[in-house]
Amino acid sequence: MNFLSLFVLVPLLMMLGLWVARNVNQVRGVMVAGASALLVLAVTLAVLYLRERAGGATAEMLFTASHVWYAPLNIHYAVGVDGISVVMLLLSAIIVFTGVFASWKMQMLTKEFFMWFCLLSVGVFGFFISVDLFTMFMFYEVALIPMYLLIGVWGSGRKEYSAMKLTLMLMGGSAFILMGILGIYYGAGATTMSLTELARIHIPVEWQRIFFPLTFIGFGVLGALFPFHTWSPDGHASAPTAVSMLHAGVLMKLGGYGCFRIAIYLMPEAAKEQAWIFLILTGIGVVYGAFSACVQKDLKYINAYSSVSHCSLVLFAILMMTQTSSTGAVLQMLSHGLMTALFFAIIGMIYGRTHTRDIREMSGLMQVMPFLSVCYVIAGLANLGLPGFSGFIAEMTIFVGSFEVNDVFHRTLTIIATTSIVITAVYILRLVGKVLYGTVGNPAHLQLTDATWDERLPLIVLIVAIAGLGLMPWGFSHIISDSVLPVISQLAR
Amino acid sequence: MVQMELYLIVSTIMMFVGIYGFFTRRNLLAILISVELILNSVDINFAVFNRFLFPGQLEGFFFSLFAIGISAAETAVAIAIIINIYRNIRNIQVKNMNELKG
Amino acid sequence: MDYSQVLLMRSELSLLAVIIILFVYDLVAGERGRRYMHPLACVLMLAHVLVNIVPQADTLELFGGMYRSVPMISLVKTILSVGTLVAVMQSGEWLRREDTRYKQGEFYTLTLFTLLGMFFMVSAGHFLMFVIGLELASIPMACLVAFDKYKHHSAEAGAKYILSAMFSSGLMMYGLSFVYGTTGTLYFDDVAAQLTGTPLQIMALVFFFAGLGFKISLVPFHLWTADVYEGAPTNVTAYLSVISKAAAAFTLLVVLVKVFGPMMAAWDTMLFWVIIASITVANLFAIRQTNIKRFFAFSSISQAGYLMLGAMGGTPGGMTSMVFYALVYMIANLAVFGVISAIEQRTDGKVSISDYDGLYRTNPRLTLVMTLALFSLGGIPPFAGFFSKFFIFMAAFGAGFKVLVFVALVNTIISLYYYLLIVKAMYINPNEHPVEAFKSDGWTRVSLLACTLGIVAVGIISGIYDGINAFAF
Amino acid sequence: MEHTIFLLALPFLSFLLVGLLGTCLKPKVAGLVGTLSIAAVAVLAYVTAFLYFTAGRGADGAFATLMPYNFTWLPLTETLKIEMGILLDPISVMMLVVISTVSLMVHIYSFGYMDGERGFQRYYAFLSLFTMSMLGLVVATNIFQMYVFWELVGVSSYLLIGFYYKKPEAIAASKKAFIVTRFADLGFLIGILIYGYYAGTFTFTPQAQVLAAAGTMMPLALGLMFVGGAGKSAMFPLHIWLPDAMEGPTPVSALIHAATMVVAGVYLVARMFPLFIGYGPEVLHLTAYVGAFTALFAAVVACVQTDIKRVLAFSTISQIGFMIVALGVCTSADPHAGGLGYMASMFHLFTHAMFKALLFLCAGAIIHAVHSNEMAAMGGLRKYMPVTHATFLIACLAIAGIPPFSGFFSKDEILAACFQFAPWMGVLMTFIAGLTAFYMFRLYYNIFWAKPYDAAQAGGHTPHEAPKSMTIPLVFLAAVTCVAGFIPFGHFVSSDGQAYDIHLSLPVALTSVVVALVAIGLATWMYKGAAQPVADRLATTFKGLHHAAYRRFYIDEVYQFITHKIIFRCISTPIAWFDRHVVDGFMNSLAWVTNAASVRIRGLQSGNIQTYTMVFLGGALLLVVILLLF
Repeated sequence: MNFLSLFVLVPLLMMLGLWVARNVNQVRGVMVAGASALLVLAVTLAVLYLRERAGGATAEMLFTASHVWYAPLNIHYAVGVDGISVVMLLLSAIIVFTGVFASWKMQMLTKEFFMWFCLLSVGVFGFFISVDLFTMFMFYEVALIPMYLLIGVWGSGRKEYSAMKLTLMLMGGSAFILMGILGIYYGAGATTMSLTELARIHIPVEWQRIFFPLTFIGFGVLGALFPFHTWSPDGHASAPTAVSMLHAGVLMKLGGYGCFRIAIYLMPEAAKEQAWIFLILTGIGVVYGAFSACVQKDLKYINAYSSVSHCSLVLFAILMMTQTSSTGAVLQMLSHGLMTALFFAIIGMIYGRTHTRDIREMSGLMQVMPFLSVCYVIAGLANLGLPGFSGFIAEMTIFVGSFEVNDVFHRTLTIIATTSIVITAVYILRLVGKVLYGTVGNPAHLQLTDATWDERLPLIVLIVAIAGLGLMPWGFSHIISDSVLPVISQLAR
Repeated sequence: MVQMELYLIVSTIMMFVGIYGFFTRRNLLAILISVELILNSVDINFAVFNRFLFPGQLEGFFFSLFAIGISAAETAVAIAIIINIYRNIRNIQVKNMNELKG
Repeated sequence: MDYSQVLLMRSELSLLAVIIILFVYDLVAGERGRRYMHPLACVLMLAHVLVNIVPQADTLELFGGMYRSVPMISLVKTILSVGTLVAVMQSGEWLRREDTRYKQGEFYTLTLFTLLGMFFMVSAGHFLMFVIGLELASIPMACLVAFDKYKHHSAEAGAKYILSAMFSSGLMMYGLSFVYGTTGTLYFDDVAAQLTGTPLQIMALVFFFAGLGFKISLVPFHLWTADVYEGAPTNVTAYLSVISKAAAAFTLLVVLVKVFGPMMAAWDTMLFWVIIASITVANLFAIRQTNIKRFFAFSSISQAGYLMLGAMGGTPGGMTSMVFYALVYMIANLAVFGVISAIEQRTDGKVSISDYDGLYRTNPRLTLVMTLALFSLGGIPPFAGFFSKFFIFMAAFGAGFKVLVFVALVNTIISLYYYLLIVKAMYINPNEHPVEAFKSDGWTRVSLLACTLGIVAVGIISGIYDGINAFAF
Repeated sequence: MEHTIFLLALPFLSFLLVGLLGTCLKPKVAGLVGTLSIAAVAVLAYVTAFLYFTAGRGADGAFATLMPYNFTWLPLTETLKIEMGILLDPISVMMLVVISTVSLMVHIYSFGYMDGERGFQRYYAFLSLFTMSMLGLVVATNIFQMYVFWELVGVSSYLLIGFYYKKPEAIAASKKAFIVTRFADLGFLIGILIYGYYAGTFTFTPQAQVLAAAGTMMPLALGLMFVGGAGKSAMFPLHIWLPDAMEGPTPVSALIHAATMVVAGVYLVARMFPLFIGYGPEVLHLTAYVGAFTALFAAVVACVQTDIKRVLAFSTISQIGFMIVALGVCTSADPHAGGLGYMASMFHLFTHAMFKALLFLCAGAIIHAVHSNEMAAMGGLRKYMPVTHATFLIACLAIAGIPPFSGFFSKDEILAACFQFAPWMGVLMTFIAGLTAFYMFRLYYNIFWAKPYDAAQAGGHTPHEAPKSMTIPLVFLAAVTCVAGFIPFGHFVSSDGQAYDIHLSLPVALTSVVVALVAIGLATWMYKGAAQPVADRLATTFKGLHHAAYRRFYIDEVYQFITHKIIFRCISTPIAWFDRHVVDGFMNSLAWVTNAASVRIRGLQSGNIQTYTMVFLGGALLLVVILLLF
């Protein structure tokens, strides 16, 4: 048993632990223990990975293990990680860890909430450790379905509608993905489901032309590809805090990861042919999401549209297909994951106090909850790409990488995409100005209290992570760009 | 010697008379009778094919025999159920048999 | 011809033994003895399953080819027996009721006779055998559907079932008469050698297909399904929706491949349209249902459409996937109907979807079973349904039916939608008076536990699929 | 020079310490931590300057360019990488001195000015952050590092302008400042992207042949970079944020919006000067025109403003215009032949930083005393605030260009450079210099002379001299202003690195002094008395012009229109609507269609067994037809 499987086993054990837990404290105990274990595991993995690489390991995937699962169908339970998965696992572990604390005060059906939460984690971790198409797809879907109940039962607002919409749209996406996976499998001669092996097989270009768009759109739905992003605002707005965090923070990254790892890696010829279509869509998405965010009135909607913009940037960068832009895409996934989780955590905490997310009904929160407000400002600044935070390095890597493509079309799109950093500033500052600054508009808000320790902890962890990535990006950039290389060289074949 | 086609015409007519009856009768028993017509046309078909086309064997005849038996069994069960319906609602009109729908 | 050959029909014989024992026990046992009828039936069925748990490894051909058995067929019989065992286990509570207690013996014998009919049907090597098996499976089924004889719905459903069944078998036999007329034989192997695809044979194929399509309830031969499922006693519905369907589907596959193999292009086209129609129409109907049994009727029609994907192209992989799909579907659907039946018995016949509102608050475990079963039906990993759906899509895709797979996949979204409606009802919808907390009897609980284990494990443990695959032909 | 790392590390640590501990620290302690760290930085900066300039010139006659630190911060492509490091050359060392000096003065001054304010700790944390960023900006080893710190100074400016976060004006001003400069930075960023691609490096010294191959892209890149510089340095039409930025605490205005951050654009152009001269002289001249127009525009507006900080703000804009013009009129890298402007610009930057900081700090002291920014609330303050009065006057004389104060020397060099470039430019700039003298003395008289102070109007409050912590910086800066002009600046900084002797060009100097004196005289005549009949009459005669100038020529309204009407109403709102109703509506309509279809077809399941069998047979026959036909 490869130790990567622990990433899946730990959440499963957590579910078991929850099953036998008798009261809220035991539930919390299980969750904290498990989430910490995952965090430690992820850090250990990162360290081991770096050591292996430093020791000269050149294989594309490290720590690989493969067990035959469905022999007649060439399905294996195959795991392995490269730099991209390592950072994604790290991200997921951080978000799961912070998510646990963000839902510390969960009142209703605590145990069940965390059980579904753990199932979600199983899917997320499983997806990132898998290198077999089937296993990946399975974990992908495992990650999607708990969302329905998590939003539907524990959400707020139009939760049933949002939950259903989110689930169905994402499942629609996964139907496309399944189509794409089958296309890849049969197009490559129906001999293997392993990513690395498939990459060595040339899938006929006519097949690619059909199945590349299917796969890309399929993953794109989760990656907030315009115009398939509309689940995101409603879904995120209705979801409970920890779920928004995990969903926007990690799950949306599954989309970008899949686009990169499956769609482009395995079908490079079609990717090159059709990239322009999706580049236009993502280019629109980047600006469109940002503009939409400018006039939203609900804190979560603002962040959701902001996520649309940022996640579109991920796909945009992937489609630019240079090593630098792809590195930037992964950095952006990492960075957006952390930032948006931070945002959702804070919004959840504010909402828990004010019971409203309408920015017109709040003002001057800086006075009553300085800690949360300062965190919000930090998150906002990180979001608008301030140097010193992760957003900056990700965006800059993307822009520089995108600018490497020397033709008018790509250049124009790149410049259009860069404008998003200004629009981002507009909506972030508008929000900060309206909600946090000024005098307290609602007298009832004067009675509110600032964050408690269980709320401070996740925020601090996330901010440290964001700042750490933003201040010391070179290590991450190296890990990622080395791992991006196989895909890029695939494109050159 | 009567031509095989004539038998087939008869059986086909029986078949479609049965179908027509099934579609138009209002009474469950009448419908049952129509089904019997359908089944009997099948029997004729088998017998005729056997007799005219494959005179050396008995497969068709046997099939007819079994089919007759089966249709008898079916009719018996059907009548039992119809009687049950009659006991429940004192009526065996098809129009009263549409409580389950949608 | 040697009568010792009869002894080789292991599963049929053991089933017959069970039937006879139960029949005799029913005759001799008095009022008090009937109390042990249900345990006895369960134990005997279990014994039957255990006897047949290892599929017969050799190929049999008895009675001059009328009856034949290959390991796959033996395996299918075992699967059907297991399903029947579960269905029987779940029906204990219902049968102990005042109005059914005195005739529970009939239930067992009738049920098991239909099973026997299905055994003959799947083992048939000759159309006569096939027809007899089919009718043996249908006629007692009508009695079962009309089992609640003081309920008009039950009787109405029974009448609809038997009349539809007669019509469809009439049409089917009419088709078979053309097969006979054009080929001069009814032996599967000989027919296959003679088929040339003349218009008459195409008509025969369609009529034959319609007859089995009726049993599988494929659109447009499905209209009886919802009414009968709604009207029949829940346990019978469970049995009807899984065992009868699985047996018919498997038989259809075998006959299409073995007998109508030369006309593959024709039946692929036919299946193509029928599958699309089944999945789509059933999904559309299911969305608006308010009665949970009716709802699952449409769900089962849609599932039947997916099931038939495995027949596309008639590949061995397709057969494996189909059997696997049937197995998984059977487990999930039995779990669903187990829950429905348990609730119906405890609440005096609540079968409306809105009765399930807020069920989670009072009966979390039952809800969990239902949820897992629904997820499995909807094809959500890590539950078995995901695997079976994936494999069946894979098989159909591999056979070259990409568009069909795509349509089916798009439809999975709709099906997920209505499955989630039930989940939503149970978890989210508020309810002033939810079903009160209760504990079902041991047999039901064991059966539900078994189903849950099956839902969780059948996909993850690849051995089951591999085992089926080893026998595919 | 390894110690230079502390120039950045100390303020950063102080920021972290004060920022993280926040209110756990006593206000005084927080202030002390910040001030001491900046004092250390200042000492370090002087030591650095001393060591650097005494180390002697290299073989080529220029001071060596040192890079004590430079490491790869973020590798991008094979050739491009963002490095972080410290670059020491004459202008960066000069900037170190300027920034650390002004910053230290502001830190000290703020002890008095911000005394008792809520958020004292936050204030010092932000000041430290700003100082760190600004120092990082000037020592940047490559354009991208510059951009990084460029953004950081932007954000510290944002935070400090919005320091009084309960004041709606402050919030709006901070937002405006950030967004406008951010918009400009977009140009900067795109410029960097183009530069990076075509120069193959982000450093300031790309290979000449690579650049030559870039063709027209290099002027484009430089022009876009200037857009960024123009935003930061408040060049027309991106100047609108700076007057509003005065909502921040006055010491902040002195530090950020007068002395240091706003000259970052000038510094950027100076830093890229060799490239401008080499590959885009026409872009450089374009900057000169922009600078000249801005200088004129701002000077005119400054003449009619009544808020003293606004006057100073427009004065700052105007003076930065001077610096930009000085750079822009350069035609070669040789100070003796058309390259004088470079040195002049840097010199003016240096002197302006000192006297403008002084002006702002004085204004702070005044505001501290009268609790108002409006000239109307002042007048006759010279009796109450002698130190402030004296220092303010020195600064006014300096900015007006009266010898021997520092402004005279630097402005004179600029004018000389302008005359070298084109006579009309020289005339124009001389005229603006006169305007400067005029509005500065208008300000001076209105504050310290004019009507006697009316204590009753201010609620019985008598103004008094500021505390020591505030006056000491004033005196120090005034002293610097008095002597800075005699620094042989050309020996340290010049366009080709060679030592350059500043020699006054007599006609130019004379003209400018005369013009300044006339302007001062005019101002004295108009504004010295309690009643100002001339000024009032002028205001009524040229009502339209006066009003337009007072409203800053409606540029803000144009921006309002663009942001609110166009961006929010015409772009964002329709997009949001489109998203909800068209894109999302499409997805919802899919669901709606499915549902509607479901409702429609329900009737097919009629419950009638005969219908069922009809469908059954019909379906079968249809299949037969399909199979037979296809």
